[in-house]
Amino acid sequence: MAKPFREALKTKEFVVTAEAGPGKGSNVAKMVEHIELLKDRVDGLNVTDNQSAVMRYPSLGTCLLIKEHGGEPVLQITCRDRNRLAIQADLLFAYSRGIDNVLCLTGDSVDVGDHKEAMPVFDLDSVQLIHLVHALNSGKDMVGNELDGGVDFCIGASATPSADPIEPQLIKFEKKLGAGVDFIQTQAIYDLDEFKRFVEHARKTDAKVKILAGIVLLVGAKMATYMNENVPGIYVPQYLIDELAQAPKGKGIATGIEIAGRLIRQIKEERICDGVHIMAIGREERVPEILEAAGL
Amino acid sequence: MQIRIGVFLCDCGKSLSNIDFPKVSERAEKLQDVVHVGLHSNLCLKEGIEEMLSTIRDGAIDRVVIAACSPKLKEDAFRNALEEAGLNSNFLSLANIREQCSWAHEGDVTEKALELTAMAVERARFLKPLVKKDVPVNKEVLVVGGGFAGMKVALDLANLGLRTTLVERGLALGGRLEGFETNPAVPINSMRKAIEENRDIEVLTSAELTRGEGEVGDFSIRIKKGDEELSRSFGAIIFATGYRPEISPGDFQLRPGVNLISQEKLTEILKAPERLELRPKTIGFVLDVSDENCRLPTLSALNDALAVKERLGSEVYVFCKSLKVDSEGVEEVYREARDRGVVFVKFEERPRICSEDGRVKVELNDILLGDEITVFCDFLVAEERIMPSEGTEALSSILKMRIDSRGFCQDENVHLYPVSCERKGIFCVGACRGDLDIARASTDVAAAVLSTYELLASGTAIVEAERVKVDPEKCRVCLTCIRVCPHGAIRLVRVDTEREVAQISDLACEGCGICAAICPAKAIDFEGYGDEQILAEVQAIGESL
Amino acid sequence: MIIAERKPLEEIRGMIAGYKKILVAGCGTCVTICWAGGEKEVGILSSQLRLASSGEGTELSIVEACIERQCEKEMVEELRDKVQDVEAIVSMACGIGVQTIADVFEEKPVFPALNTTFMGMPEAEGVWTEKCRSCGDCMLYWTGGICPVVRCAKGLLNGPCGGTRKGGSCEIDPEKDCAWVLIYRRLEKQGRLDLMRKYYEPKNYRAVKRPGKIEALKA
Amino acid sequence: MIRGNNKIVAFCCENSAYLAADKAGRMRLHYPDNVRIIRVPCVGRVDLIHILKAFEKGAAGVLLIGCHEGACQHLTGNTRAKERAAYARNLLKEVGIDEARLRMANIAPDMAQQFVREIEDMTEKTKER
Repeated sequence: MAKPFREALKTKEFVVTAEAGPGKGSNVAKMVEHIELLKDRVDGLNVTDNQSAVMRYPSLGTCLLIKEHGGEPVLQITCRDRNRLAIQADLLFAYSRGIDNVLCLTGDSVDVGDHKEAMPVFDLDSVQLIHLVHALNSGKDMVGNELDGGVDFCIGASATPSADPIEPQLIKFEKKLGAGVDFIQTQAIYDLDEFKRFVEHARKTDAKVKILAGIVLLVGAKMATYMNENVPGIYVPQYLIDELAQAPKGKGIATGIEIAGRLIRQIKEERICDGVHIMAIGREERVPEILEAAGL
Repeated sequence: MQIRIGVFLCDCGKSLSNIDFPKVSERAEKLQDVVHVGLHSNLCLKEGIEEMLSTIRDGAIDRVVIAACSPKLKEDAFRNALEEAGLNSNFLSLANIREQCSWAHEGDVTEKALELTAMAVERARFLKPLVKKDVPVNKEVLVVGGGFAGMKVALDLANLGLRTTLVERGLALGGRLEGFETNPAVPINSMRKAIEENRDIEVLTSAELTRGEGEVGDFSIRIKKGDEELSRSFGAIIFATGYRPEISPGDFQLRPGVNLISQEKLTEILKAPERLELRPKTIGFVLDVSDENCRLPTLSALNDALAVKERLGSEVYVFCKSLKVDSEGVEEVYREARDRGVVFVKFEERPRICSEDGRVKVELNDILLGDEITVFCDFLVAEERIMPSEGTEALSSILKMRIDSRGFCQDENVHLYPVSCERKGIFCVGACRGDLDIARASTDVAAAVLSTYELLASGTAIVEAERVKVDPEKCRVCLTCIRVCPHGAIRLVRVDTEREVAQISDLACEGCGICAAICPAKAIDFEGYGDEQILAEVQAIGESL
Repeated sequence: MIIAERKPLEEIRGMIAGYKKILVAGCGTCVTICWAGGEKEVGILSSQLRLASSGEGTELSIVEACIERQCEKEMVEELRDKVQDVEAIVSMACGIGVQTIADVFEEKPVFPALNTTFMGMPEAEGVWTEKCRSCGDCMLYWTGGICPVVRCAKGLLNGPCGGTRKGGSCEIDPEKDCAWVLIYRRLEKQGRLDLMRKYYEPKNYRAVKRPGKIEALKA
Repeated sequence: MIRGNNKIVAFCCENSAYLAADKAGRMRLHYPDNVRIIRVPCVGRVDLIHILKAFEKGAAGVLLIGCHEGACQHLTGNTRAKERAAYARNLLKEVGIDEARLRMANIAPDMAQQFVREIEDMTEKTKER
């Protein structure tokens, strides 16, 4: 049985979480396989919420699965698909079933997903969502009505250290810190110097917040170039692309695992931040190799 | 009132034998509102016109359809004739049955001639009178830029009795030619003196345009001079804002430095050669690297080469590709330079230039020798690229005129050559419209002065009032026409205390009809090419007669 | 101003199928200005309808008209004579005009020829962009005069999402600016960035009771 | 039912195409006589409704002929006409008329042969209608 995530944040020197992306459909066999593989090797399994605005098995349902299999779930919740009523109701349900870590996100636009004609809700934004969870934590709903049975969530938020321009992002980030969060999980980072500057900035606003660096597994030079061109807020430096390009055919992913391991090791050795969050998008089965490469 | 249309057919001296004129005549009589059909042989001749006029008068005809040769030939003459007959000159509709019918097809074209005539008749039914009108124009002229061209414009206009205001943003008049080696020398000093003495020229230095409204004959301009902002009105504006030279180090492998110098720097050296530590033994000029048609750089390089020979006694090489000497007097300068021993080396491929032992090494394939040669120069004078003056873009947007793809005034459009721009009453002279030398700038000045004089000298201009007209009732003030008018001829005008509507300046309008085609409220009518007139022609097509 | 766009001809023809005599009515205000339903567009649609039905050999006669504003009952009355002679009305107005005509001429079927898209302004000749979503709770005073509700694709109130693209364009369309980057730049220029640092509560979506109704105080 | 009349309506800019047509006549470059030229001051004057009405009237084809790009006396007239023709082709497609029956061409005043070719091309294209 995994140690509670919030416990790990407080006590462990280096926290590791991994992302679990639910699939499309009611067959959860593969998901369960991943949960079993990872639940004892990481401090939390972080479940995406209709990631990239593509309709999938729900985050909440997956978190329950993780619970059932003895893992420690982190519930991602976005503002895209639910209004303030639904979000509060979902949070009450989650807590009642032992899910008490929540990562508050804005959510990708429906325009990038597979239901482009859907109504984008965005009744709240991520900062308001953090305030909402605090309200629930205090025993009241967001309009001030008493709750019969309160909640106590460990609250997380996201950040984009490589955004360009960075200034508007930092202002929003400071608002998240101001609202009060226990941990920060960043977008994928590759340039550690830039990341260090970001951490320094964050510490100025909130010295205690735990920062988990986002590590996305690169599977080849093509993916890296694609992300640079198409995924906002991600920047893979050219030397990493070159390194991936030089890998023998079919070995790109091995190089990617090596790069991820190296990054994690450096973050840990230099104590740049408090841990990492590994996103092996669609290749969750390779996470143990990354951990090995990182010496964890 | 009943319209009375007279149709005049002309068989061009009985030469249009593939048209059965009696048949055309017979069937044209049946067309709506036609009261007379006449067959003539030489309508364009004096007798023909007189015959037509008496028919018009006798038959109380009030719309005239002439089926004859191309309107491009005799339209004006026919319109004048109509006026003579006391008819409005717009009551004319022409059918081109010669160039575009009889001559254009093989075999009998009676049916087509008939249809063309019917189209013209149908169109005639919708013609409305156009009134010619005098509109006052402001006789004062604004000249922007106090360099050679601007000063010359001001002086020439003043000599013709037109008052000018000469605005220069620098501290004094003179511009770039000051200190420039020219042959023959330009008398900048005496021009400046003449301007100072001329009471018809107002000089505003350290001044810039800040706003521009209105159209030809009535431009309202704000000029900022120091802390003051002056409001003035002008009938025409002449741009003479000159150019700015630029060396592009990218054109060479070297950065500009001691050895690669600008023409400006050379001028400085030539002014005080005694300051040089060492007399340069060899000086090279490189031309035609960025632009083969560079005229100003060529002219100044030739003049400079001569000056170097004279004052420094150095060996001089000119590396060039085509050497443009087509401007007035340049050929002579070139010959003189050759006579004095300047060596011209022609290349096809751009020379390779590098620094070696403190000198500039120029390696190139001499196309006359057909061989590689290497020349070491103490100085290499870099070709300058002629660029629009700083602020040209801002200035042109103030006056709502376009600039070309390189940023010079005046669009690259053949109809505007040499000095017009798309806005009537604004002219561009000299280097503000490209790489122009002094001789060409002088030609520009003459052209602009003449056009300005024609436009403003009488103080009035004759226009056809409201040929293109916005119906104030129908105008929805969407500003579309204002945005699309290529001539900047439309503006918002207050029609009563509450409403503003678009209004077309009769004087600035060039009659293209783009506004009429695009108006979403169909509020713009274009007499002669109005919707109902064009559609009348379309309607008549294919009607069996 | 209300911006609209004409529906595809096929859809309009589907609505009027079976009617032999119709009125195509334009509106002389917003939709004229946005090139969607003015006198010119009435002419184009009518001509297209005639061409299409003659191509099929069906009978269709069209009466064309354009009035000042279709959203005013009194002005719509001007169409009464023409309406009497037709079986159906195609309105080239915004949704408001279509409904006004439908209310005034209850006995006749009224079909919309336009899709009413948004409230906006002309960006350039023939280009309109959305600027206001009539939320009833204007917040432009603290966003530097740039509306995040409509110009941010997600309508976020507390700053940009993580989807801002390199250089400051929007996640969903690299051609569009991120509203929050624009707001940041403007407030920075004005030295008022503190406004952006403030926390803004969730929006009151009941600022206007829907359907909206306003009764102005009588003077 | 609109009856076809097999005519080609050519809206000709009086600064170029109209002059080219005159020149073709002077050169006796014989071309099909089904063309009806409508003189316009600039091809940018031609409105969508003019094009549509020509088809309503039963025209086999419509030509817009203006000056070469970059040589329009009114700067944007010919490029606007080009865009308009493209738009009009969509309108025609919507009503089931072959888009090829509308064409925009650019010619210079002395290009009589080119003018004739445009007419012949369009006549050919619309023949088997």
